[in-house]
Amino acid sequence: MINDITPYLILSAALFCIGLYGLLARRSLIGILIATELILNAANINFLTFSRFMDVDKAVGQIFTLFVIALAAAEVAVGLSIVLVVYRNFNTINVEKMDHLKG
Amino acid sequence: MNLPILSIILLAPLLAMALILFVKEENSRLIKSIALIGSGISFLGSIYLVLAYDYHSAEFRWVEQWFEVPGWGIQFILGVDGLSIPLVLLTSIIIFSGVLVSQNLKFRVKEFFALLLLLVAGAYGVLLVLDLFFFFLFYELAVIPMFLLVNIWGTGNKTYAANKLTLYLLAGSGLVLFGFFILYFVSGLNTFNLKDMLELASFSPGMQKGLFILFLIGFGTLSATWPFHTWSPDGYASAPTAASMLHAAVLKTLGAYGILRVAVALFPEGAHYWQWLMLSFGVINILYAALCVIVQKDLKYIVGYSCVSHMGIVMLGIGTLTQAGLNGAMFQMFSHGIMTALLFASVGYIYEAKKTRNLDDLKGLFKEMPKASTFFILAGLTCLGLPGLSGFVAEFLVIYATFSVSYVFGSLALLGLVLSAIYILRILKSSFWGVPSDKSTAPVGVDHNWKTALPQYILFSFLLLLGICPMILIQFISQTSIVLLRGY
Amino acid sequence: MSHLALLNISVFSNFVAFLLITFFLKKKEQRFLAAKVAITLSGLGALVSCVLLFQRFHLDIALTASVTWLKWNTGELLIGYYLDKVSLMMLTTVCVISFMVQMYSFWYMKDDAGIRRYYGTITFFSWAMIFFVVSIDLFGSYIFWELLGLASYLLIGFWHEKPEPRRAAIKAFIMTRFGDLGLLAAVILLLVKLKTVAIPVLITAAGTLLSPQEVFWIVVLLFLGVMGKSAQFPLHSWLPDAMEGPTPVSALIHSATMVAAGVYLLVRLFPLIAFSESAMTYILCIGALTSLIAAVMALTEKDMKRILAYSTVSQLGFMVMAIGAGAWQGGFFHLLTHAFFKSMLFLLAGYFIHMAHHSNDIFSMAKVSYGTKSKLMVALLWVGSLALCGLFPLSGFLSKETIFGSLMEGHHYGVYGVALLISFLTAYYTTRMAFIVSRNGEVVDAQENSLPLYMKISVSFLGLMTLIGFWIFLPALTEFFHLHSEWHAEQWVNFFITTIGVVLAIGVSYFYFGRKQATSEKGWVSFIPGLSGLIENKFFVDHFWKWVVDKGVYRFSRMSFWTDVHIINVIVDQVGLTAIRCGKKAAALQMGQVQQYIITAVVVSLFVVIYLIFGK
Amino acid sequence: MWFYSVETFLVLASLFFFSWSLRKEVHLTLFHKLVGWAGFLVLLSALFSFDFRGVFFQEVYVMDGFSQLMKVILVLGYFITLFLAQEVKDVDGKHQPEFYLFLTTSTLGMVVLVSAKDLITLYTALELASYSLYLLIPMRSNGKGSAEASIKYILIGIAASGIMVYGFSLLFGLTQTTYLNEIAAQLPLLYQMPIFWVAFFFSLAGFFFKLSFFPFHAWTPDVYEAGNTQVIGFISTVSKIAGLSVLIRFMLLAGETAHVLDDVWVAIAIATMTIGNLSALIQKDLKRLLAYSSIAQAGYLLVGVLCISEKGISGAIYYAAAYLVMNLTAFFIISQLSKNGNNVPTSAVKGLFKRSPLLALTLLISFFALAGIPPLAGFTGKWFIFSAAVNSGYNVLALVAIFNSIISLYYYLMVVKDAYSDEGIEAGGLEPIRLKPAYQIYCYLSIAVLVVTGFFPHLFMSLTKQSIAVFF
Repeated sequence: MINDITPYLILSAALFCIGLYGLLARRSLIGILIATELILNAANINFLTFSRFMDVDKAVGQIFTLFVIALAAAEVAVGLSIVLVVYRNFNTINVEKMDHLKG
Repeated sequence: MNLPILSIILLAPLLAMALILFVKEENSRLIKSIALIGSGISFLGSIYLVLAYDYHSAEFRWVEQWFEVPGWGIQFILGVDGLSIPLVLLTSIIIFSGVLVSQNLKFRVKEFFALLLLLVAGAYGVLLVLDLFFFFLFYELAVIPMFLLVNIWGTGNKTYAANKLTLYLLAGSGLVLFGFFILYFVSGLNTFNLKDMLELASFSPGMQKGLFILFLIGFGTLSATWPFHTWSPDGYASAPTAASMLHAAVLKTLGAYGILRVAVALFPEGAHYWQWLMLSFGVINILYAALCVIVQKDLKYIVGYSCVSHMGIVMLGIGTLTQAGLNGAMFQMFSHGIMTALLFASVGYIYEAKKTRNLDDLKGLFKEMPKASTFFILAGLTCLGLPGLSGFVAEFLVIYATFSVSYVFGSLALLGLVLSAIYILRILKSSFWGVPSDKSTAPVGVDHNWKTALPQYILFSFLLLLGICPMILIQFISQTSIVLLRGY
Repeated sequence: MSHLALLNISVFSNFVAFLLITFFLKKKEQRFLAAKVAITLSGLGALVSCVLLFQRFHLDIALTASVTWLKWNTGELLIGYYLDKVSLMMLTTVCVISFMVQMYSFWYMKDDAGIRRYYGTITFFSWAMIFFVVSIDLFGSYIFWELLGLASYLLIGFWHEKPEPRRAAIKAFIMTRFGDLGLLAAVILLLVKLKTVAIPVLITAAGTLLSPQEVFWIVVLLFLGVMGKSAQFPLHSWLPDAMEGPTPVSALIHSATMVAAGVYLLVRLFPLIAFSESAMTYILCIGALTSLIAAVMALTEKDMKRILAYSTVSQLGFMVMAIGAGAWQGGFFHLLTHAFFKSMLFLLAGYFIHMAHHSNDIFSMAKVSYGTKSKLMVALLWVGSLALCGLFPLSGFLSKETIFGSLMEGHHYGVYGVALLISFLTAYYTTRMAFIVSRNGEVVDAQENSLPLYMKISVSFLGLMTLIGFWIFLPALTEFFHLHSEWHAEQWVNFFITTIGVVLAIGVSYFYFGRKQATSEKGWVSFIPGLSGLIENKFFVDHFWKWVVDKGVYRFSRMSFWTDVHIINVIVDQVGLTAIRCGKKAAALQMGQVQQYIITAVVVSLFVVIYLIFGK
Repeated sequence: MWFYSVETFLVLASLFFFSWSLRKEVHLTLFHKLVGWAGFLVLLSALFSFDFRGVFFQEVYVMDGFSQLMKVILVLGYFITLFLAQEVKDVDGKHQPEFYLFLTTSTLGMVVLVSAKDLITLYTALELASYSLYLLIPMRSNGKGSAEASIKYILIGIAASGIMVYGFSLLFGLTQTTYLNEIAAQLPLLYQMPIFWVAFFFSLAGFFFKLSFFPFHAWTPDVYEAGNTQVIGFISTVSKIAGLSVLIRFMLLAGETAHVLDDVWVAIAIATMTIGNLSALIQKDLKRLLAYSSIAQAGYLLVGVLCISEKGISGAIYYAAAYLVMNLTAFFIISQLSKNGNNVPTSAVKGLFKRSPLLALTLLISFFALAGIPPLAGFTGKWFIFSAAVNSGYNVLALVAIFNSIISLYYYLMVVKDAYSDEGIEAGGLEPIRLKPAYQIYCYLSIAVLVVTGFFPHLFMSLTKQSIAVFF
C-alpha cells in the first residue's frame, strides 16, 4: 500500500478539490486564503510523490516543493495585508459585499 | 531630369498639413495660403502628368520605389497609367477648388485645412501607389478625416451621420482588407505588389468568382452601390461644403477605381460570372436614387442622392466589360466628380447666403442671385445629361455599351435620363425661377464677385471643355481599358 | 468663297451673336444694342444661306465635311455637315424665318426687361436648329435635338415670374425628353449594329445590312422621338400649353423650326424607313390620328394662339401621314410652305394680341374697330388663313395638291378620304378665326396704330412668300417634288375634289361667323352631343399623362424613398444597435462578485479540458 | 558580462528605491528626478545587453535573441511608466519610494520570466512579478475602490497561480523533468494520455490570468477602473507582454506539435476579442473602456501567436511593442486629465482641443493607433497579424478579427470626437492644461514613433525577424 503511487495522487487530487471548493464557497477572505494554501500543498504532495516514486533526480521535486512553500508564505503575507486594507475600508471581510465595481 | 513627380504630388499636401499644424490659429490667412500652395503644387504636378503622358503605351509610367519591408512582400512603389492620371487631375482640381471655396471659413481654420489636406493626401496615395498594403493604408486614410470634418464643422444630426459614414465605409474596407490577404496567399507570388500581380498572377476560376464578389461589395460600399448607399446622403447633408465636395467627387471615384484596378484587372472569369450583378446594381442605383431625389426637400440630400444615381452609371459602365463601357465609366468618374463638386459648391454658397437648404422656403433664387444660380443650373444641366456638357458623353457611352450587352438593362438605364430631367427641373421650378419670397433673409448684393466664383468657374470650364471635345480624356483611358480587358 | 465657308457663316452667325450677347454685351443699357447685333447677324446668316441655295441647288452631289468627335474600338461618332438638296432647302427656310422672327420680336419685346436674355436664347436656338438641319451624323442631330429641347424650355418659361409658364416649360421639356429617349435608343441600336450612324451611310447601305425586324424597331423608336418633338398623338399636349411663352417664340419654335425637326428627320431618313412596311403604316395611323384630334380640338377654341397651336399639330400630323403613305416629297414640300404661312399667322396673332391689350381671346379682338386694326395685318391674316386651308393660288394649295396627288397615284383612297376630312376641318376653323378676328368692332381706343416699318417688312415678306414665293421657284422645284407641269385628267379631278371641300367649309364657317348678325361661338359643334365635352378636356390626354406621372413616377419615388428610410436605414441602424445591445449584455456579465469570476474561469477550463480529452 | 545585464541594474535600482523607503521624510522633488534617471539607466543596460547570449545556471536561465528583445520592450515600458509617473498625485508622500520599489521588483520578475527555461524559475519569477503588482493596487488613496480592486486582483491571481502550480506538478509527474525544452520534446507521445490535457491547460491558467484571456479576464475591468493610472498603464502593457513572451517561447519550443490545440486557441482568441470589444461599446468611465480595449488587444495578440509561423510571431511582437506605446500614452493622457488622480468619465475629454492642443493631438494619435487606423503603428501591426493568420489558413479567425476591429472603432472614435468637439460647454468652462516640458517631449516622441513605425515598419521588423529566426 505504502509503495504504491496511486493513494498519494488520490490524496493530492482530493486536497486540490477541497481547496478549490473552499476558494469558491467560503464567504470570509481568511477562509479563501486558507483554501489557496490547501491547493498549493496539494501541489507539494504531488511533487514529493513523483520525486519519490519516479526515477527522477530526487532533488528537483523537493527543491520545487521548497520554492512552493516559500512562495506560499509570501503569498499569505501579501494576502493578509490586503485583507487588512479591505477590512479597514469595508469593515467586513465578507467577499460578497465587495461588488461596487461592476458593469 | 526625372524628378520624382509622383512623390511630389503625394507629399505636397502632407507637407502643407504638417506646416499648418505649426502655424498659430490666429493668422488664418497664412493657413489658407499654405493650403492653397500645397494643393496648387499637386495641381501643377498633375497637369505635368497629363501633358507628359504618351497615351499609346498602357504600362505604368514614372515608377518609383522608396523602400520595402523584407519577408512581408510590402514595398512603397508609386506608378501611374492612363486610368489613374485623369483621376489624379480630378483630385487636384477638386482640392484646389475646395480650398478656394472654404476661403471665408472662420471657425477653427487650422484643423479644417489640416484634415482636408490629409484627406486629399489619402486620395492621392490610393491613386498613385501600386502596393496593396499602402493602397489600403491610403484608402482608409482618405476616410478617417471625414469623421472629424463632419463632427466639428457639420450641420444637422452630424454625430449620427459621421458615425454612420465612417463605420459603414470602414466595414466595407474591412472586406477589402480580407480580400487583399486572400489575394496575397492565393497568388503564390508572396508579394503585395499590384504591378507584379497584374503581370504574373493567375487565379483559379472558383477563387476568382469569390474574390471578385468580395472586392465588388468592399469597394462598392465606398462607391455607394445600391444596398450599401445609405451612408452617402446623410453623410453629405451634414458635411461641410469642401469636405462633401472632396468626398463625393474623389472618394466615390476611388471606390470605382478600386473595382477597376483590383477586381476587373485580376479576375476575368469572376467579372463575367458576376456581370449580371454589376449590371443590376448599376441600373437599380440609377433608377432607385433618381426616384428618391424626386421626394427630397433638402438641397444637400438632393445632391447626395443624385451623386448615388450617377455612380450607378459608373457601375453600369464597368459591368458591361466592353471597351466603350469602361471608357464611359472612367469618363463618368471624371465628369461626375467635377459636376458634384460644382453642385455642392453652389449649394454651399446658397446655404451661406440664405442660411437654409429647404426647397420650400427658397424662392426666386435666379432673380436674387443670378450668377450663383446659373452655376447651379449649369451643373444641374450636366447632371441632366445635356449634350455639350460632359455628363452626356459618359451617359451615352455607358448606355451604348449596355445596349450592346443586353437590351433590357439598356432601356432601364435610358429611363434614368428622364428621371434625372424630372428632378432637376422640379428643383429649378420650385426654387430658382419665380419671384423671390418676401422673407428673403439674404442681404442685397449677395451674389458672386469673381473671387468667390473662381472655383465654380474652374469646375464649369472643365465640364464644358470635356463636353465639347471628349477625345482629350478618352484617349487617355482607351489604351488602359484595352489592357484591363485583355483577359476577356 | 467656297460653299463650305458660306455654310460655316450661315451656321455660326447665330452662335457668334449668342456669344456676343452672353459674354460681352452684359450691361443693362446695352440690351437694345444686343438685339440689333442679333438681328444683323441672323440677317447675314439668312442672306448667305440664300446665296448658298442659288449656287448649290442645281448640283446633285452633297457637301460633306466632318471631324471625328468620339472614337472607340467598336464605333465612331462624327460632327460635321452633310448638305444635300433636302437639307439645303430646310436650311434656307429656317435661316430666313428665324431672321424675320428676330426682327419682328424687336418690336414685340421692346418694353420687356429681359430682352437681352430673350435674344441670347433665341440666337442659341437658331444656331442649334440650323446645325441640326445640316448635321452629318444622326448622333450629331441627337445632340442638337436635345439643345433644341433646352432652348424651347428656356423660351417657354421666359416669363418665369408667373407659375403657368414655369409649369408649361417643365411639361414641354419632360415630354420631349421622354420622346428623345426613343431617338437615343434608335441611334444606339444603329451604332451597335452598323458601327456608325453617318446619314449618308444610313440612307444608302443601312436597309440592306439590317434585318426587316431590326429596321421596324429602329424606325418605331425613331418615330417615338419624332412624336415627342413634333407633338404627335400621345405626346402632343405640351404644344398648346407652350403658348405661355412670348408669341414670336411660338412663331419660330412652335410653327416653323423645332416642331418641324421631327418631320424633317423622317424625310431625311425616308430611304431607311421605306424598308419596313409595317413601320410606314404605323407612322401613317399616328399621323392621321394626331391630325384628326388636333383639328377637332381647334373647332371651338377661343384663344387665337391655341387655335394656331392645334392647327400646327394637325398640319404636322398631316405631313407625317403623307410620309407614312410614301408621299415624302409632298410632306416635305408642305413642311416648307407651312413653315412660312404658319409663322406669319403667329406673328399676326402677336400683333392682334398686342393690339387687344394682351388678351388672346378672338372675340375680344373682334370688338376692336378698323380704326385701330391695321388693314395690312387683316389682309395678311386672310392670306395666311387661306393658304392654311389650301386655296388655289397660295403656296398651301401647291403642297397640299402634291400630297393629294401622290395619295391618288398610290391608290391610298382611305388615306385620301381622311385627308379630305382634315382639310375640310382645317378650312372651317381657320376661316372661323379669320372671320371673327377681322370683324369691324365698335371699340376705338386712342392707341395709334403706327407700326414700325421693319415689323411690317418682316410680316409682309412672309406673306409674299406664301403668295408668290413658291410660284417663282416652281419650275426649279417641279422635278425635285415630282410636280406635274401639265395637268392630266386625275390632276383636274383631284383639284376639283379638294377645292370643293375647302370652299364648302368656308361657306359653312361664313354662315356661322362671317355674316354681320352671326353670334354663335361654337358653330355646328354644339349640335353634336358630347363632342364639345370631349374637346373641353382635350380627349383626356392630359388626364392620362397626369395619372402616369402621379401614379407612376411620384408613387414609385415615394415608395423607393420609403424603402430607403424604413428598410435599408433601419437594417443599418439595427446592426449598430445590436452591437450596442450585446455590449450591454457582455458588460452585465461583470457582476462584481470575485468568486463568480473564478467560478466561470474554472468551469470554462473544465469544459476545455473535457473537450481536449474526448475531442482529440 | 553579468555586471552590465538588465537583471543586475534592476536589482540595484530596487535596492536604491528600498534605501529611499527607509528614510523618515522623503524630499519628493529631488527623489522624482532620480527616479527618471534610474529608469533611464536600466533602459541603457537593457539596450547594452541586447546582444548578450548564453545559458546559465544549468540551462535554467537562457539569454537568446528573443529574450533580449523582449527584455528591451519590457524595460522600455518600465522606463516610460517611471518617466510619466514623476508626480503621482494619488499616492501619499511617504509611500512613494515603495511605489517605485515594487514597480522595479515587478519588472525584475518579468525580465527573469522571459529568460526562464525551467518550471521552477518560471513559477518564482511569475510570483515575484505578481506579488509586487498586488501590493501596488491598494497604495492608491481612494478608499473603497482600490481596496476592492486589490482584493479581487489578488484572489484571482492566487487562484490562477495555485491551479498553475498544480498543473506544473502533474506536468512534472508526466515528463519527469522541469526543463521546458524537454517537456516540449516529449509532447507528441503525451497527447494520448488524457491527464496530460488537465496538466497542460491548468499550467496555462497562470499566463491566461496575466494576459487576461477569455476565462481569466474578469478581473481586468474592475482592477483597471480602481487602480492608480500609472500602475494600470504598467499592468496593461508590461505584465501582459511578459505573459505573451512566455506563451511565445512555449509555442516556439513546441513548434508544429502545438497546432493540435488550434481550435482551442481560436475559440479563446475570438471570445477574448469579442467580449472585450462589445463590452467596451457602452463604457462611460475612460479607464474601464481602456480595460476592455486592452482585453480585445490581447485577443489580437493571440491571433498572431497562434499561427506559430515566423510571420505570425514577429507580427505579434511588433504589435506588442506598438500596443505598449499606444496604451501607455492613452493612460498618460488619462492621468493628465484627472485632477487629483480620481477617475475620468469619457465626457471629461470634451473640449480637450481647447485646453491643450498637443494633448488632444496625442489622444487622437494614440486612440486612432489603438483602433488600427493607418498610417499608425496599430494598423501596420494588425496588418501583419491578420495577413499571417490568413497565410496559416485561419481565414474565419482573420475575418472575425477584422470585424472586431471595426466594432472597436466606434468607442475609440467617440472619445476622439468628444476631444475635438465643444458643444454643451459654456465658454469659460475649460481651464487650459499646462504640460511639463518633459511631458511635451514625450507627447511629440510618442506621436513621431507611432507614425514613423506605422509608415516605415521595416526598421523594427528586421530586428524581430532575427530574434526568432533561430527557432524556424
